[in-house]
Amino acid sequence: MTSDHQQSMAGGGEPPAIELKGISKSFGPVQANRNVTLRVMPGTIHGIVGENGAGKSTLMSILYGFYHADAGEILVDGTPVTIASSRAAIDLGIGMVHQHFMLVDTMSVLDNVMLGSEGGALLDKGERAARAELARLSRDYGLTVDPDALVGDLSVGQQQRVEILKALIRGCRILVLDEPTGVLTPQEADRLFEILDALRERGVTIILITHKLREILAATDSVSVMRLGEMVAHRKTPETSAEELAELMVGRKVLLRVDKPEPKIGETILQADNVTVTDAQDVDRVKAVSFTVHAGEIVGIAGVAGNGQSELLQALAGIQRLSGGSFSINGTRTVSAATPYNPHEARGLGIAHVPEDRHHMGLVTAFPAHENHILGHQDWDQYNNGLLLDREAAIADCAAEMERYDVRPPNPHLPAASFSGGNQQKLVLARELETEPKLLLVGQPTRGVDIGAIEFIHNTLVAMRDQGAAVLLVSVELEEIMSLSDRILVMSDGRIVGEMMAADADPQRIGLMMANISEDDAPQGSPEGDKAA
Amino acid sequence: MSQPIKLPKWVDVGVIPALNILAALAVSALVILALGENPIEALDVMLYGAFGYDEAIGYTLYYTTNFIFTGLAVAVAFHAGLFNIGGEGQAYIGGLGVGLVILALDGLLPWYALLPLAMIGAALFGGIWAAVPGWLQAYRGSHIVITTIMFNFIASALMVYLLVNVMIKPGQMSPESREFAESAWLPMAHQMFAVIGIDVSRSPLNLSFVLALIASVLVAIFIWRTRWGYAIRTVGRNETAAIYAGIDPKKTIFWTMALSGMLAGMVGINEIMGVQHKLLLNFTAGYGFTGIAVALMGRNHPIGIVLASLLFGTLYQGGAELDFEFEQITRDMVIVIQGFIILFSGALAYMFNPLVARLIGRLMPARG
Amino acid sequence: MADTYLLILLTLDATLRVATPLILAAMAGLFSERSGVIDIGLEGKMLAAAFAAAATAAVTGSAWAGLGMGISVSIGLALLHGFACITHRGDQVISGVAINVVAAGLTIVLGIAWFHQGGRTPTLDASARFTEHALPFADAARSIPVIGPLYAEVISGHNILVYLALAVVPLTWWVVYRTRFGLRLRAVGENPAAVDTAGISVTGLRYSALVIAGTLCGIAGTYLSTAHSAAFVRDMTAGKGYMALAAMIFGKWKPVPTLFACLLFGFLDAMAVRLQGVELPVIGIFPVQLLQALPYILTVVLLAGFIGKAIAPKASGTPYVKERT
Amino acid sequence: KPAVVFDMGGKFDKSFNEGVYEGAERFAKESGIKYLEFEVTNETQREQAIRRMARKGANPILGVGFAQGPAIEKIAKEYPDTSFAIIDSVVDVPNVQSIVFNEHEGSFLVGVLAAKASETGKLGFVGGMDIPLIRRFACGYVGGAQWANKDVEVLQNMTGSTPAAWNDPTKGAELARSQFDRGADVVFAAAGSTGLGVLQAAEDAGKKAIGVDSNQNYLHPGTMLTSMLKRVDIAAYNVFKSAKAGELKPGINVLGLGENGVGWALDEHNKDMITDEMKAAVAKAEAGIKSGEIKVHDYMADNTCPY
Ligand SMILES: Nc1ncnc2c1ncn2[C@@H]1O[C@H](COP(=O)(O)OP(=O)(O)OP(=O)(O)O)[C@@H](O)[C@H]1O
Ligand SMILES: Nc1ncnc2c1ncn2[C@@H]1O[C@H](COP(=O)(O)OP(=O)(O)OP(=O)(O)O)[C@@H](O)[C@H]1O
Ligand SMILES: [Mg+2]
Ligand SMILES: [Mg+2]
Repeated sequence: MTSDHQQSMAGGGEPPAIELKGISKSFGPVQANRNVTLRVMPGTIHGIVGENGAGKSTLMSILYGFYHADAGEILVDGTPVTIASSRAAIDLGIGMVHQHFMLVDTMSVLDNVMLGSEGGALLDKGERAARAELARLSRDYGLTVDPDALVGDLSVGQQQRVEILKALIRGCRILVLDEPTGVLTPQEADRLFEILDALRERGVTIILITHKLREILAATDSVSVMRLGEMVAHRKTPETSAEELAELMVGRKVLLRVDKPEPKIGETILQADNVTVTDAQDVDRVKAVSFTVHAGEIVGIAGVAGNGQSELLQALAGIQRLSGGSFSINGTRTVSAATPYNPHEARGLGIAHVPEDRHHMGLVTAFPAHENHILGHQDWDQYNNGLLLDREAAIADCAAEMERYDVRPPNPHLPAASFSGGNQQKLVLARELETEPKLLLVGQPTRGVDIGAIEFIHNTLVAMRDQGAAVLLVSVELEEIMSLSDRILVMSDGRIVGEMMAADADPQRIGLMMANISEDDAPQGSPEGDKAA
Repeated sequence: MSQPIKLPKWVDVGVIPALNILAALAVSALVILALGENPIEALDVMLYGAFGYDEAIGYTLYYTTNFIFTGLAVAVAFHAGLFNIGGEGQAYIGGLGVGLVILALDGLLPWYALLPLAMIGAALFGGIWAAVPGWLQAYRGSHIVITTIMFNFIASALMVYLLVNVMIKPGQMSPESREFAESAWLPMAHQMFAVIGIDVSRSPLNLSFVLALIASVLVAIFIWRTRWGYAIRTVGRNETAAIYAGIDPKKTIFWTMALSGMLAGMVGINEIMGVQHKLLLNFTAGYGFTGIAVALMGRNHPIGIVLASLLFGTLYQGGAELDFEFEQITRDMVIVIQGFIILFSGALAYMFNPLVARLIGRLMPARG
Repeated sequence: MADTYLLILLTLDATLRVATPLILAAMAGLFSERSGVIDIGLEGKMLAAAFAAAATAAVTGSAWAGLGMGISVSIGLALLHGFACITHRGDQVISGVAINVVAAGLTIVLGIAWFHQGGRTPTLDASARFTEHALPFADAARSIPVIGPLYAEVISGHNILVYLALAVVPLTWWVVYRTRFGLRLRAVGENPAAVDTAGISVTGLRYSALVIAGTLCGIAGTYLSTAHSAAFVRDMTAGKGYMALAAMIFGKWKPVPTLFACLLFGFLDAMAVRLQGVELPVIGIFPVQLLQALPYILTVVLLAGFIGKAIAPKASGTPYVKERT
Repeated sequence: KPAVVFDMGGKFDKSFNEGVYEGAERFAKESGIKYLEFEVTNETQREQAIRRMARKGANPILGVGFAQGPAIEKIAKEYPDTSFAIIDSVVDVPNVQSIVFNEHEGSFLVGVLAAKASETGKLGFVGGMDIPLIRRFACGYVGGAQWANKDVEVLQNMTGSTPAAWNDPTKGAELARSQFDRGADVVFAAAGSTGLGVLQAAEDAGKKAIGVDSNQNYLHPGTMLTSMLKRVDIAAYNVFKSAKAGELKPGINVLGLGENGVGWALDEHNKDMITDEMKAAVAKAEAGIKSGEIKVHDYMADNTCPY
């Protein structure tokens, strides 16, 4: 990718394209932004990095008029403005590509692009203009999409292009992209950066949000770092390094190696042969994956989010069905498309599962902690008295585990919703580890969790391993994978593209593997949808 | 139905519902005022009509019985995140089940032997009438609100067909079945009291009231104290978590709806076996719809539902009294009040939350 | 042969009359649901409008005043629905049920209190009603074979609201697919956040859609009491709102298919009325209840995905929440 | 204190219930005795309303309409010391007087008039709920029409098979229109409130209509050919009056042409539409029925109609 950064940061007269002063914003008890200040110079690509939950999206949503700041000031081209709504932001020439796309799947690309800038009460004229404009943008920036395709039929990369087109067609001069590469294949990401370069050439100011340092270093002119709702540093990209940014992001030296003894590898617990998983849209998400996990070892799966790790984990847990291949547990139970199992049976075989998304899967946030404590174990004898549930047993168990895992506050009657993210994660861990599983499936164990809790969780996982459990760990945090795993598998586009012992692993090599070349830039046909009758 | 503002529990289950009902009653009072009558007087008449004499109490509790069953039916479905608007049709078809059992066996068996069979009939018929929409929701993704509405109409057409063409007592004009043998009637309250030497006036109140109370207790235990209730609540709150926990949401939806329909079908025990003693048209008289209001008001908890049913029993029976006593007010005023209760306790349930939160904030500034 | 043709035409003629309120209400539902607001309350709005229109026409002697009042009352209820489920994010289904129940009760209570006729309003004179108009040359055209009778019997001779209903369908199509408002409407029912980030008010759009729905329901109700008949009677809608809802689903939330669903349901209804108690050759007395239940059965079958798939606008039923405060 | 329980449709239905109301009012005016009343608005209310009247000590209690038969029967047994009367139904309980009318005879007469008034030779009949009672109206009507003119054809429709059929003017109007479209030019509505829609449709279409139960001629002067009178007003009046005198007899009280219980209405609203020829014909039929010369078939005797 191009990296000829012309230092266009004008020194004297030119005011910043965007200046934010003292922005604060709370959501109820959560302070998402605290006294944030930011200056973005015109015609540059400005990166913002920060961990999950640092407040990046919130800040940009305020700039875009989607949320309203509790305090602070916004200046565009040096003039103070109030951005009361997205409309106001659009009128000021600000465009945004949201982390979660804001597209209407059932409408055509053209309709989506026109939404909000229809050019009159009737569509005919606007449609013609928009078509012409799309053709022009496609020529100028290589942003090609079929205007008549249904958005729902497009690949993610193409959908993102539609989002960019939406912003451009509204004449934006300042383009905000919120984690644009999280869902992209490496090729798609490279294409994106080419497009951003082209935009910058034509004077568009770009704010690029990400937590991937590689992208920041490769694509931006300057960078700001957020942590826990605050802006902690501003750097010119050439003057900083990945190490410095990483430290600023997390507020400590990264890559803390977990102290762990040599693994005592036992027998094979999980043996996967050509496991294939197909989603509801008939797309293969996991493609003929084979590997083993033994007792007493932690096997980490590294990869960019969306490359099939989640589906693999869910298939192993019995939540998704296989469409091909098989895996066997303990060498006794073989699971395949013909002989499926469900989470209930999986638990019976000694499998525990810490799901990636605790809010949507691991917890029923409206239930009190003790009811969450029996989630998945609701049929167990120890929690049932004949026909009735034994509530007292559940409460006592839950209270004891809360003590052990240092869940705060240690009150089994509080609804799960009122615990903080880290404590919620501990509730899930406590429940799953308490069963002393033979095989532990763990997804994103420390997502959104504070540092104290991270260390605790890491140590707990290692302790499980040392007690002889087989642990399969999925995480998008490379550091986490590297510090915890005994053996590392790298997944890309649904396949395992590399395997190595942790001792032999270095981040560069894994990074390359994660960005593994895969054939296509997904040029999916756009089947003629039955549009407006 | 997310709850936007967090309030202390006593406010949430005590103050807010009370405010909602007060608002509904206040608006109803305005309507009565607009009709040129005195709402206070109307309330007085209504209370007298509902509780002033023993027959009135009997009627009030008789209505209450129906509402408990339909309210429980709606609530059980709510716990699984399902909105069952079909209580009316399920009660109707449940009554058909009761009627068929008794018409087949009434000369042969006494009521106490018939009762369990009639309950099975009610549960089977009502249950199936709800389970089909449940199945369609679970396995075919058909919106349960729409399908249950459709099933109400289908039930109504079916019952008309059966009563007019098949079950009508020959030589009779009203589309009604023959009357059941007296030995098949559920004991009436006044008969039961007479046995223990207490003389009360005749009213439609019968043994089913006791059954309704038992059903409330059983539902409470089932929902909060059994693994199946746990499964239902998990599916209702978070279907993904249910799958994760090894609970099959589809099966759960199917069986929850079946259970919901069974409860609604029990209206047939009260109405057909207890009161009408024959099958007739429209004996459900809107009880199924009222069940929605009852469940909303009772916050889907059996205790709340029994209380809300009592309130609606009072409204229904007291409403009849209104009709007798006032020139301008008819019984349909009860429907109006019911509508306002659904509006304020259901659709506008959280309208007062910000207000109350602010008030509490002012009164107890120390709150975290 | 000619007789049979005439009989078919006459049934079609009746179909049109019976289907008119269905068409109007179904288009109302279409606007509402396309904006992401489920509208169980079609029935209640229509009923209230029917009462308001008949009462007003009876008092003022003007059909147009009745129409105005019918529409106003219906819009009022639509705004109440909006207040509950847009402004206060209440449950849309519950709000709709509440509106139906309130309308069912209030029309009777007020009707009895004001007119003392058991909930009926006074019979309207011809001048206070929408009466039927023969289109030009209707009689002359009758002699032309085939299309002549079609024109004279089916097309000509309806009141203005029937023609209005027929005009509403292409108008709806045009608004939904060819105007800016329609584009936004379709978008807000699928993904309100997309509309919001495009700088358009979700609340404003949804309220507008509800007002349109209210207007159409108002016309539908007015038609029932001041055009199709000459007075309001209790529970006059008798489930037509729900049937319109079914027709809209049957038409997959699209104007033209919905029109045909309304005509089909209207036709079944017209047939059921005519067959009631009539002895037919071979079959004997036809079970008209089957015809009456058929629209609902067909809708269920459709919803079950056995004949095509009915997919509702994705955002319908869920209030739009921006901040998780 | 006498009491009356009106049925669905209400006391101002301009027809059946309103007739009873008029009779009761006449009694109240003449005797100065106020009476209790209740209008049933749903099927389950009948029993409660009647029982409530009985409990309040009302005597006699008059139930209006066949649908109240079962309820009257039940409560009459519960209150054996109270006198009851029921119109249009036979209840075999010692303290109940059952009042039934020979509707077929009255219908025969209006059938004669209709046949004479028709220019197309086609008549219409719109019934309410499809029950033998209404079929009896229809059968008598057809009999009269064919007596007057052999070639006359009668189109018949019923509105529905449930009590809702009494209260659906829109459907009534639709049915009348379909009959007009098929060539009928006189329609007889025996359908409670539903009939109001039939009469309205006749006016809208410029055809002729025949009302039922009460004298409905005034509703649409110029359209209303006549009304088939069923003197429920007299029946109600008599029930109250004889009860006051303590001579309300149980058993079946049949009111036919001979007892002036049924008839046809002639007043200032329709006198211009009734020609002398029509008058003569109907007078002849009336005499024939009274003398037994003309046997009007009663549908309810064997549930068939021979015409
Ligand atoms: N709409 C909202 N309501 C309540 N809390 C919110 C909302 N949006 C964000 N938050 C909270 O604000 C904090 C900052 O969130 P934000 O989305 O800005 O983080 P981020 O830096 O974009 O993280 P990520 O990298 O995961 O996207 C988090 O604690 C989050 O839970
Ligand atoms: N829905 C809620 N209702 C009540 N309190 C809440 C809710 N969500 C969060 N809180 C409270 O707000 C505080 C902050 O929550 P949040 O999830 O942002 O914590 P956090 O800073 O991310 O902590 P952690 O690092 O453990 O994830 C916690 O103390 C929690 O108890
Ligand atoms: Mg973000
Ligand atoms: Mg957190």
